[in-house]
Amino acid sequence: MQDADSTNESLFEAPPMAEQERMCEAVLFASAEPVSVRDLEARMPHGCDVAQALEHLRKRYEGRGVRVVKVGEAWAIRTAPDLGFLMQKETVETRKLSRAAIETLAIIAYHQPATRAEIEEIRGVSVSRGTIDQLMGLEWIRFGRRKMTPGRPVTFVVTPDFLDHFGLESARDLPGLKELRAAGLLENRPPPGAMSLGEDEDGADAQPELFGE
Amino acid sequence: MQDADSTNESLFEAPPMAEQERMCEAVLFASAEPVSVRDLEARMPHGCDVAQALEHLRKRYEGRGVRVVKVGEAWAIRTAPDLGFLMQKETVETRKLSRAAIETLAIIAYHQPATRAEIEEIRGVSVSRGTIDQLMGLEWIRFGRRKMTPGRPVTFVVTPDFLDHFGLESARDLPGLKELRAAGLLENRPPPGAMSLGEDEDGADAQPELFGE
Amino acid sequence: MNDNLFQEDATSVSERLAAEALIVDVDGYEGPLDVLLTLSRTQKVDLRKISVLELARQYLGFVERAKELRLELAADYLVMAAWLAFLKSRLLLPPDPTEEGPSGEELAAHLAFQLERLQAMRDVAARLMACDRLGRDFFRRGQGEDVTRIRTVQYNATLLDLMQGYARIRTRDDFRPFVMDRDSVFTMEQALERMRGLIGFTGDWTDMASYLPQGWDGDPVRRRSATAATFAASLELVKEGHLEIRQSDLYAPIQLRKVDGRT
Repeated sequence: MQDADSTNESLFEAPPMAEQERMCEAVLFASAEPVSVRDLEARMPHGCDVAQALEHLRKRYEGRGVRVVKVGEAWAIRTAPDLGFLMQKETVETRKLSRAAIETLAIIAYHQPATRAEIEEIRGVSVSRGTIDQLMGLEWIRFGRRKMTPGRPVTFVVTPDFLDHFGLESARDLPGLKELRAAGLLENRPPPGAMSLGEDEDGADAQPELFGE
Repeated sequence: MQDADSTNESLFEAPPMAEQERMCEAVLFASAEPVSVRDLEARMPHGCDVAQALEHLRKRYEGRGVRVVKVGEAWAIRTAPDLGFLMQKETVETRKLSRAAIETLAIIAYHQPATRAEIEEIRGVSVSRGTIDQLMGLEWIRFGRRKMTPGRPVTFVVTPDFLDHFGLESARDLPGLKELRAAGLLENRPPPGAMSLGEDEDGADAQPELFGE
Repeated sequence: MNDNLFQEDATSVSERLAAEALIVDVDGYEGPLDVLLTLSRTQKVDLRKISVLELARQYLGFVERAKELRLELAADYLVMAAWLAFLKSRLLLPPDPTEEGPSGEELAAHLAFQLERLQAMRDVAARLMACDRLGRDFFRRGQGEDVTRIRTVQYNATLLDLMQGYARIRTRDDFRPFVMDRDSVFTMEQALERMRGLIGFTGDWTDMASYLPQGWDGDPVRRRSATAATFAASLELVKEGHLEIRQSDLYAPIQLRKVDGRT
C-alpha cells in the first residue's frame, strides 16, 4: 500500500497519503471514543496531513456499514444508523430522562451558553434539583464561561459527548436550529418595559453568543 | 448500496450481497467479542450467505489499516500488524482519585494560589506529601508564586491540563456554593444563612444578613 | 390573597369544563406557563394568532375552579393569575394616556412570544430525542484493541466529584450543634431570590402579603419571619430601583408595584 510517487522515502518525510489514511483508519477503529485531530497528529509520524487523510477516509466509507464521522473537533467511526436493528445485543438501555431534563437539555443546546435564569425564564418554572445534576452526570452539559452581566452567573453549554450521543458534527447541526433562529425564537427578548425578571438583566445586550466556544 | 441484481426484493428474500457485507461489517465493528458465523446468521435477515459476505469483506479490507481476521471459529476486525506502533497509547487504566486528593485539588482550584497551610486549615487535616506529589504528577497543579507573607511559603495553582480535564474555561467558572446549591448539585442542605464562604465566592451579590447569625 | 382579583365574570360552560379537565392533573403541570400553553391549544389557532384576552379568561377560570375545589395552587400560579387579571383590564379598558409602562398589547405580545418559544423548545426537544442516538441507532467500537504493551494508569475524577468534595468541606462547619432550629426562619436572601422571580409579573399595586411563599402563611412564627423577610427584600428591591412600595394608612396592607424600566 505504498503510493507510487513516494520512491524517495526518507526518515524525515511524511508517509504517502494512502499510508496516512491507513494510519488514521487504524487509530479510529481502535478507539471507542472520538479522537481529536491533535491527538492523531501527535501519534502519527511528523509531517502528516491528518485533516486531508481524514477527508479521504470519510469518503471511502460512504455508504458502508460503518461511517467516519466528525464529532466537534474529533473523529470517530460509528455504525451506519440504518443498521441499528442488528445490534440488539449492543444496545444500551439509557435511563429515561424526565420531561424537565429533556427540555432543560434542549434549552441549553439551542441557547448556549445558557444561565439558569434563562432556562427558568423559558420554561416558566425553577430548575429542579437533580435535573442539572443528571445532565452533568451524563456528561452532556458542562459549565461554560460566566456571563458578563450583573452577578456574573455561571452558564451551561453542551459537551462533545452530547454531540457524539446525538450524532451531531457540531451544535450548529441541531435539528431545527435555523428555523428557530429565523423565527426569532432564540433571541433573548426581555419583557416589555420591565427590567425583566430578576437576574436576566442581561437583556438585550447579551445576544446569546451561540457556539462561541 | 443496493446490488443491481436485486430488483425483485421481497420480504422473504435475502438482501443483496453488498448489503449483507455492510451488515457483517457493522456487527463485527460493534461487537465486543469476535462473532461466529452462526451468530451472524442468527442476527442477519433470513437467507443471507454470511460466509460469502465475510469473504467479500475480508478482501475489501486487504491492505487497509484494519483487517478482517478469523479468530478460532469467529470473526473480528483487528488493527493491521504493521500499525501496532500507533496503538501503544491505547491501554489506559483509569482509577478514581482518592477523597483526600479530590478535596485538596478542589481547595486549590477554588482558592488558588493556595499554600499548604491554607489547604490544611480548610480541610482540617494535614496534607500528605503523597497527595501533592500525585496531583503534581498528574499535572493538574503546579507551583504558583510565593506568598508575600512571613516565611514566603510556596503556593499551588491549577494548570491548563486541569482545566482541560474538567472541561472548564477558567477556574473562575467554577460555581460557588450558592450556585451549586441552586443547581441542585449539593447533597446536603445546610441551614440557610450558614452559607457564607470565604473569599471571592458570592462576591458582589452577597446580601447583608438581616437575621443575625 | 387578594380575593377581588379572582372575581371573574361568569365563564362559559366550555371554559369551565376545560378548566376542570386541567384541574384533575394540576400536579402534572410544570408551572403556569405550561398551563397557559395547554389552554392555548383549545383555541386551535397558530400561537402567533392567539387571543391573549381569551387565554387570560381561561386561566382565571382555571384558578377560580381550583379555588372552588379548595385545591392548593402554588403561589406562582396565583401570581400569574393576578398578572393576567391586570393584563386583561389593560386590554379591555381604553388606554389611559397618563398611565406609564408598556401597553396591554405589548404585554400580551410578550406573553404570546413566551408561549411560542416554550412550544418551539418542546418541539425541538422532541426532534432532538428522535435523532439517531449512540447506543440505540448507531454504535461505537465494541472491542478496544488488545495490543497491551504499555499500561498507563490514569487517575480520573469528574467535575462533580470536585465540586461535591469542595462543598463537603465547606459545609461541614454548618452542622455544628449550636445551630438553632431554623425551620421557621425565612431569610431575606430567600425572599429576595423569590421576589426577583415574581416582580416581573406585578403590573399594578399588589398586596405584599400575596408574595409570601406557600406554607408560610399559617403558623404565626413562620408568617412573621416570612413577612419580615419579604418586607426587607422589597425594600432592597426599592433601593435597587425595581419596585415601588406604598402603604395608604397605619396597618393598611403594604402594596408593591414594579418600576417601569423606562423611567
